[in-house]
Amino acid sequence: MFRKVLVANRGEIAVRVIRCLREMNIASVAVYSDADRGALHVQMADEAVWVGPAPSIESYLRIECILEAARTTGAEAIHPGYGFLSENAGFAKACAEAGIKFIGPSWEAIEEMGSKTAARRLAIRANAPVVPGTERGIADPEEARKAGAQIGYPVLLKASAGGGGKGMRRVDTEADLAASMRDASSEAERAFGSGEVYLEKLIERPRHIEIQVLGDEDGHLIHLGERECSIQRRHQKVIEESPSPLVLARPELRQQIGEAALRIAREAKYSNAGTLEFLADQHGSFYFLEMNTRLQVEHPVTEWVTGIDLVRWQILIAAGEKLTIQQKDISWNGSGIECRVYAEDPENNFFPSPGRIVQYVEPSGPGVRVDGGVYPGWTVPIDYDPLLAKLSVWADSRPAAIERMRRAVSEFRVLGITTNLALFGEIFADEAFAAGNLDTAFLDRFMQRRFTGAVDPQQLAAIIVAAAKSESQNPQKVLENGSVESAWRAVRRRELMR
Amino acid sequence: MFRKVLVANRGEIAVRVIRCLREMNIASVAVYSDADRGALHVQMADEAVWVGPAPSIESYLRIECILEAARTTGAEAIHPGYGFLSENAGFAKACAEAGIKFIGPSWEAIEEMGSKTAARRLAIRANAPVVPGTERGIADPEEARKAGAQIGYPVLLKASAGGGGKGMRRVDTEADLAASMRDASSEAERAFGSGEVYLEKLIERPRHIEIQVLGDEDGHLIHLGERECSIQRRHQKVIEESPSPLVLARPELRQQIGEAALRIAREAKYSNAGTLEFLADQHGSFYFLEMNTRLQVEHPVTEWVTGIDLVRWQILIAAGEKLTIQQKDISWNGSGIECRVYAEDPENNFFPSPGRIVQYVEPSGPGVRVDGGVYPGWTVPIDYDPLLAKLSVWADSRPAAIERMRRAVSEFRVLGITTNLALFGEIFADEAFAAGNLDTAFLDRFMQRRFTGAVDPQQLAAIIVAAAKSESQNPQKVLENGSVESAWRAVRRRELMR
Amino acid sequence: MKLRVTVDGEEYALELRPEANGSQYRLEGATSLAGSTSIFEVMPGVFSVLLGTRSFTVRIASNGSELEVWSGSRRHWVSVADTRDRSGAERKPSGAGPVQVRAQMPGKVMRVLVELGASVQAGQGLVIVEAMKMQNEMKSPKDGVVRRINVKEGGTVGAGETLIVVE
Amino acid sequence: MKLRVTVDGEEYALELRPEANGSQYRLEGATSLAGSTSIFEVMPGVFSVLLGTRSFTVRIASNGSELEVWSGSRRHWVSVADTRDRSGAERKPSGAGPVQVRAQMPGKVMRVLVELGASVQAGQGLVIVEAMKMQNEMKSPKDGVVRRINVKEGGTVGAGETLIVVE
Repeated sequence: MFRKVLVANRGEIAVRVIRCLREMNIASVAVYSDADRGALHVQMADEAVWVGPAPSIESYLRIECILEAARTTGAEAIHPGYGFLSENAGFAKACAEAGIKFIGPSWEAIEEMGSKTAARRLAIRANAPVVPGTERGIADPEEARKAGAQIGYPVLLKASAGGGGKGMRRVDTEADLAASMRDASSEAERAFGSGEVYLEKLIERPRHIEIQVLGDEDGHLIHLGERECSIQRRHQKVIEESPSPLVLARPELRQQIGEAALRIAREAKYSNAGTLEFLADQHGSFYFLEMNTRLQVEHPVTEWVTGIDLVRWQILIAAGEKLTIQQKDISWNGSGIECRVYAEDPENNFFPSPGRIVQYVEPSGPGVRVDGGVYPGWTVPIDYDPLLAKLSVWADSRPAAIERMRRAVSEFRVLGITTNLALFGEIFADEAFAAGNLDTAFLDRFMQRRFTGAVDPQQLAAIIVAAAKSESQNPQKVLENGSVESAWRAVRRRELMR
Repeated sequence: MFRKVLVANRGEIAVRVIRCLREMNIASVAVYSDADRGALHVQMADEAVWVGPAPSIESYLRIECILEAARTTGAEAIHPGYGFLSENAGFAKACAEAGIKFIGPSWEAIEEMGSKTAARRLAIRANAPVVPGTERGIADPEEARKAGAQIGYPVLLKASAGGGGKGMRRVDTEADLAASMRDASSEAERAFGSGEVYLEKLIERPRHIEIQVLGDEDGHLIHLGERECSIQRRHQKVIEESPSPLVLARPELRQQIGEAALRIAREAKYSNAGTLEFLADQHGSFYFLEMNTRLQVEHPVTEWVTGIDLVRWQILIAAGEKLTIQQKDISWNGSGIECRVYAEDPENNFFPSPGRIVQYVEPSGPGVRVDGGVYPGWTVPIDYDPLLAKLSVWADSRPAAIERMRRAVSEFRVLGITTNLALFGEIFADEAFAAGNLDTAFLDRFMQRRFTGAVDPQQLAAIIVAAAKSESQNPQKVLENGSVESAWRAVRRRELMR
Repeated sequence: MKLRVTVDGEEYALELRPEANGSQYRLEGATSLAGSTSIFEVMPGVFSVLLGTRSFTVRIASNGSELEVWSGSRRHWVSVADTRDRSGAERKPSGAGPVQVRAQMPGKVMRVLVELGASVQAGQGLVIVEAMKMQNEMKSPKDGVVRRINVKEGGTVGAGETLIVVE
Repeated sequence: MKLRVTVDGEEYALELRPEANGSQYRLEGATSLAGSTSIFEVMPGVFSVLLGTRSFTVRIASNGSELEVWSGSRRHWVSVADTRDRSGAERKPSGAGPVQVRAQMPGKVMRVLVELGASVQAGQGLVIVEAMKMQNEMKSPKDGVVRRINVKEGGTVGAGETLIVVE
């Protein structure tokens, strides 16, 4: 087993991996940028190495600095977390060349699955369903018309080079095809420098369902069931759960999607932890989308329902141990749900809200887990992802898990910066969410329809008397420029001016 | 189902019950004394009623005040937690008479099991093993000699009226019996006003093993396996776990003790949650000791390994629901361990350390649960039990759970008051604890033998530079009386004197 | 103690009278209520409020001239004024005079879209601020002239900091 | 910065020299070490210390005249003095003069066992303090006479408060 492992990441995922290393009695090495000297992962690791200025391109993404940190401290392996260098085949290769074990799949698997088109071809070879569409870019409207007729409308035009919705157009009838193709292509040209587009079947009200796989380096691969991640904003997941409500309604789906995922992973000669993302329609048809060749943010919900520690297995497998769990040993128990607590303001288009955390109290109690990366007094830097913590719960049924989540969200106290916790309070009280009728546009619709009714008069009175008490302690003063500040702040200002 | 429930307790157990009520969408009513206006349970409940001054005899123990609080707020049931009124048959009876449901067994069962001698007779009727001994007080040395010969040495003399070790004597040979009986009797006379003593077989290196039972009001009773609670100080549990290491070594014991426990509970017509305490010797012989007719402090370890929410079932059963779980549905998965985080100083004979909590950060992450009753800024009152929080973990094996506990303990940050967390850090790193060779004197021996080796020179250097930094921010001044205080404190003092 | 408290634009008159174990309160406005209350600051900015027996937790952060108040899962904007001093209430921001355009969140100034002295229209973009890979365009609140630019491209700004003054 | 630091009775000489990204430190005493260090107060009383690459968390509470310092699972008693000022070091508590008997923990005074002016012996019980149902007998640190009694039965005391002075 490794004696020392470097964690090439920051925030909650670095803390998650360091916690696991501590439980395995493996020394941990953190890396940090100028913005992160006081970060939680630096405090929790056994060692910490500075790797550069705040911008990640100058620190967490600098392959040579990370490898140098590993060499300096004598780390034998590197856990990349997610994001940053985790899906960078060049980094995985550089680790191998430096004689440092990369905790993840082979760099060849990362490279192959990193190309959407290569991954799609591989899935077709593995006899897994993919979204029907043209395998490659289409040259002219005539070719598009033929393909559209074959796939069936509605279809989606997508940029070959792209992502994030740029160069994407929904086309409902053949009549609209040529004009939409012109628009999509020129948008793609501007955004990515290439106007190439392709056609894909449009899945109506799609659900995002993914399969966790785990395999050792001798080719023994198992799947740990699905997670549904249909609650998204800006194409980013905010709530994930296992089992998927779709699987609860159609239990045979788990095995069907799981086996398709395993076929793909085997074809890719995949080892370590990985996730195969699928789109499913409301009738249970599913299509392979892409593979994430790393630990997933939402891995805790799978850990809750299977009882398996994914990070521990990642490390064991990278150290050459055999995966001793067989597929038949896996059972799924109860329901796990996670929500991502972001420093952002849902009332202001989810705009990030970094800054100093004045008060911070995590919920706990039965069935509650928090994977956090912050602490009271910490200033969330403006340079990185706004994820503060992942709150996850388990209960013996989905309705009980939702109630538990509502309870836990109400206990989570973050002061000083704005978070999306209040929005979670609303979602977990929502009937449509409880009914499990999810799709990837759920949250957009929710933001439109949510109704914040009248405030309970007593709650209003509580707000008023508390505000009065607060202001009587710190009475405000009107300043010369017409703005207002509290008296104590004015006093402090005067003291500073002496 | 109840619409509103009053929680007749404080601290972590009140918080635990309020969390459960919130998850069940039942309104919660807290009660509080003068010392607890700012307590966490008051903040978390939907309503809160003042019940008297700080001393519990004038507040939490006043039956009429508690019932009045329930009537005022319209609570339909009362959850007593543990301690305080939880095993007071008179209170349970008063609730029944007031038409308020007491969440627990019948007052008759509380009364019968509340008497150690009656409980022992009941256990004998139920054909459960009890510690061999005289059924009642012994009148003279001759009777004692006969009994001693029958039971076999070593024996234990115990006060009939007593507890807490007062009036207790170990007797190794018949020759010592008469003198020891005189001593024990006069000590009992002084302590309890009655000199009556009885004889019991002395179990060498006894282990404390208890069985959780759960039954509905129609007589359907199941057991949820054992907890081992052998790690004690001053006859109070500090670490509990399930499975017991003894059961891990002898798996047949769980069913044997579990069935003995069920026979006793059935004989007592017991309903709701209860715990039957046994002593076991190192060979697996076990003897019924007493029954706790309430929720146990250490219930989380059973919840971890069985996945069953005991508090939820307590409430469902009290509301008249049937226990839908059968004995065969219960399975035990992995290992759960709990430690009780007390405000006390292990270096000073475990003397309590109440006071203001300046910093408080609970551990979390995979497999970690904290049932806490405090928050940063809270002043732990001098009037009640020093239990701050219960830290519990789960992992798939006992060794992994111990490692996880070590990790979680190292993350738990309490500043401002002294706690026993550091001691837990040592115990969970101890080889004898890991080997599972436990008995109720384990901790006393541990306190004798623990060796705090030399400090790592780098850690020492870290301490020194941090202290230097801290003091350079707040330089100390030598006062006229020869003592030293930091400059900022001196400044504040001068300001107060103006 | 008599105060005027404005919550999300609604004004209330509050009277608080201390008593042995808390206070009596009387609230008049869109909602009128009275009763006993106990207010306890459990940590800086966090208040445990009992109204009769009902228990509420209210979190208060000062945010510029108003209080940002959270209770339950809702945010409210609250201001408090002594009834003897009505000066604060009259100083509502109006269309006339200089208006400060402030950063809503901390971030890095990516682009300044206007120059000093330029005429701008309401809704016109003035500055682009980036935080955590997201960009936010700060817009002019009214038609006017750029009187002051406090930031430069590449610099960082704090929440509430004045970026530009439009008059 | 040059300081004398005493840890659990052992004295060390510490030199700290600020540098661009932290400090250089030199430690002499029972243990001698030198290298680079970075000290960051992550929250009041909690310090993240890097020594070279090694990361330590040190928690510091002031407790009377000494610092109570926690690192790992161990508690240490630390005092810091400027090397230019040796006065503090000479003032070790000695057998002569008045000695203050302080409460180790907050609690309630259950019994005062001595009277003003009484002669007491070292180890004799002076006051019984109770907290959380446990009683603690505060003993006289030396032979002497009770010069002052600051408490009365039924009253409460805070940690570190002087209960009695024996001279």
